[in-house]
Amino acid sequence: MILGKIIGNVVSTVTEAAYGSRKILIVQPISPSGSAKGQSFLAIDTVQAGIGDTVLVLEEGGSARMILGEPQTFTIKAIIAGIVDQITM
Amino acid sequence: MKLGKVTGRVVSTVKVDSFEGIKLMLVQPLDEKLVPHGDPIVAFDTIQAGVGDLIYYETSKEAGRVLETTMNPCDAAIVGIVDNLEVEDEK
Amino acid sequence: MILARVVGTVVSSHKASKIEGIRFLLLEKIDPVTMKGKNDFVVSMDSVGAGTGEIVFFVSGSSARFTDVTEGKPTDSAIIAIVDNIEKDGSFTYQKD
Amino acid sequence: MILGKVVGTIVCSTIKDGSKGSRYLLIDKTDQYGKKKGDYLVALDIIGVANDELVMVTEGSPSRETLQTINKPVDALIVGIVDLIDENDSVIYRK
Repeated sequence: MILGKIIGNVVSTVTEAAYGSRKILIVQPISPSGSAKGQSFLAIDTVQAGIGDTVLVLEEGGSARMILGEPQTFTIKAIIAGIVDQITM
Repeated sequence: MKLGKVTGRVVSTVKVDSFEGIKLMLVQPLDEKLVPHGDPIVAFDTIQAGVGDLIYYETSKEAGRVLETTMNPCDAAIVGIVDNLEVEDEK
Repeated sequence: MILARVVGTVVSSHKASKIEGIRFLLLEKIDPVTMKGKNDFVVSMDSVGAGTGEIVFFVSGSSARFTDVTEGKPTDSAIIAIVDNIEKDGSFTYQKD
Repeated sequence: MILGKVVGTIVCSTIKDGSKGSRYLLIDKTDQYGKKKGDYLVALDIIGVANDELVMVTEGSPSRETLQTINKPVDALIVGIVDLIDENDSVIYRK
């Protein structure tokens, strides 16, 4: 899993059938100190995260499908699995 | 998933069997500010995206799952068309 | 798959038990036209018995686990072939002695 | 899939890919106009591609998702020969 910050959201009506009304957010990967690193990507939200939140993102299709309770045929790789309250180092 | 823009179509007659009948689109990857990022890629389209559409696509093995056939060497597929995009302002 | 030259061996006495007994080689990626090194290195599991100086190509990612030697092993890079010659646009850029 | 041009072949006598007679080609990555970038990779050919053709290459684990490559150590596979690319309604590449 990686740490990321929500920097935006995406509204989409025409999607893969199974996506339905799921919320899609733009995630910027960050370092534990909060600085941006690497390219932003999109992920499906499962925890009601909002813009500005620091989140835990799971980037593995099998696990993502497990969390969403979707069958093997569901096209997904990244989901937001938790909102981070605090990071101590 | 990543953001991209459909910039064109790709036509191929000689291809692996599992690609038969699939629409292939040329997609320019974009970052969240819609600035082009890297070279265009070829992606599957099963949702009837058109040239000029802002879309998001899935990469790697998960992309092949847009088709019902399980064996499918596809590493990029368009999964949705973006209607509206909201990005946090730079602080 | 990416072309590379074997530039050395990596020896590790303290490693995960699952990868004991496997030979690790240090590879430098090359430009197949000039055959010069790109100063970009990778450590790869050897499944073909490659020696220093030889040109090989390696597989990255989960596909690296699909050789006899690396099956079931935690690896993300495996050498699968020793190159005899590279032909580009009708002429050889590399021929093994 | 990325675009690339076939520029050569790789011949190997010592190979451990679990199959016989595989054909490995040298691919130079290109942009959408077919302009070569000088960035090379080796890809497996299962469809029969000729020199200088513009092809699509699948990278990573999806390369194993064909009957010929299942459970084989392959991370780059040529999946199609490009006949035509049009961008913003004008043809930018034709075989």
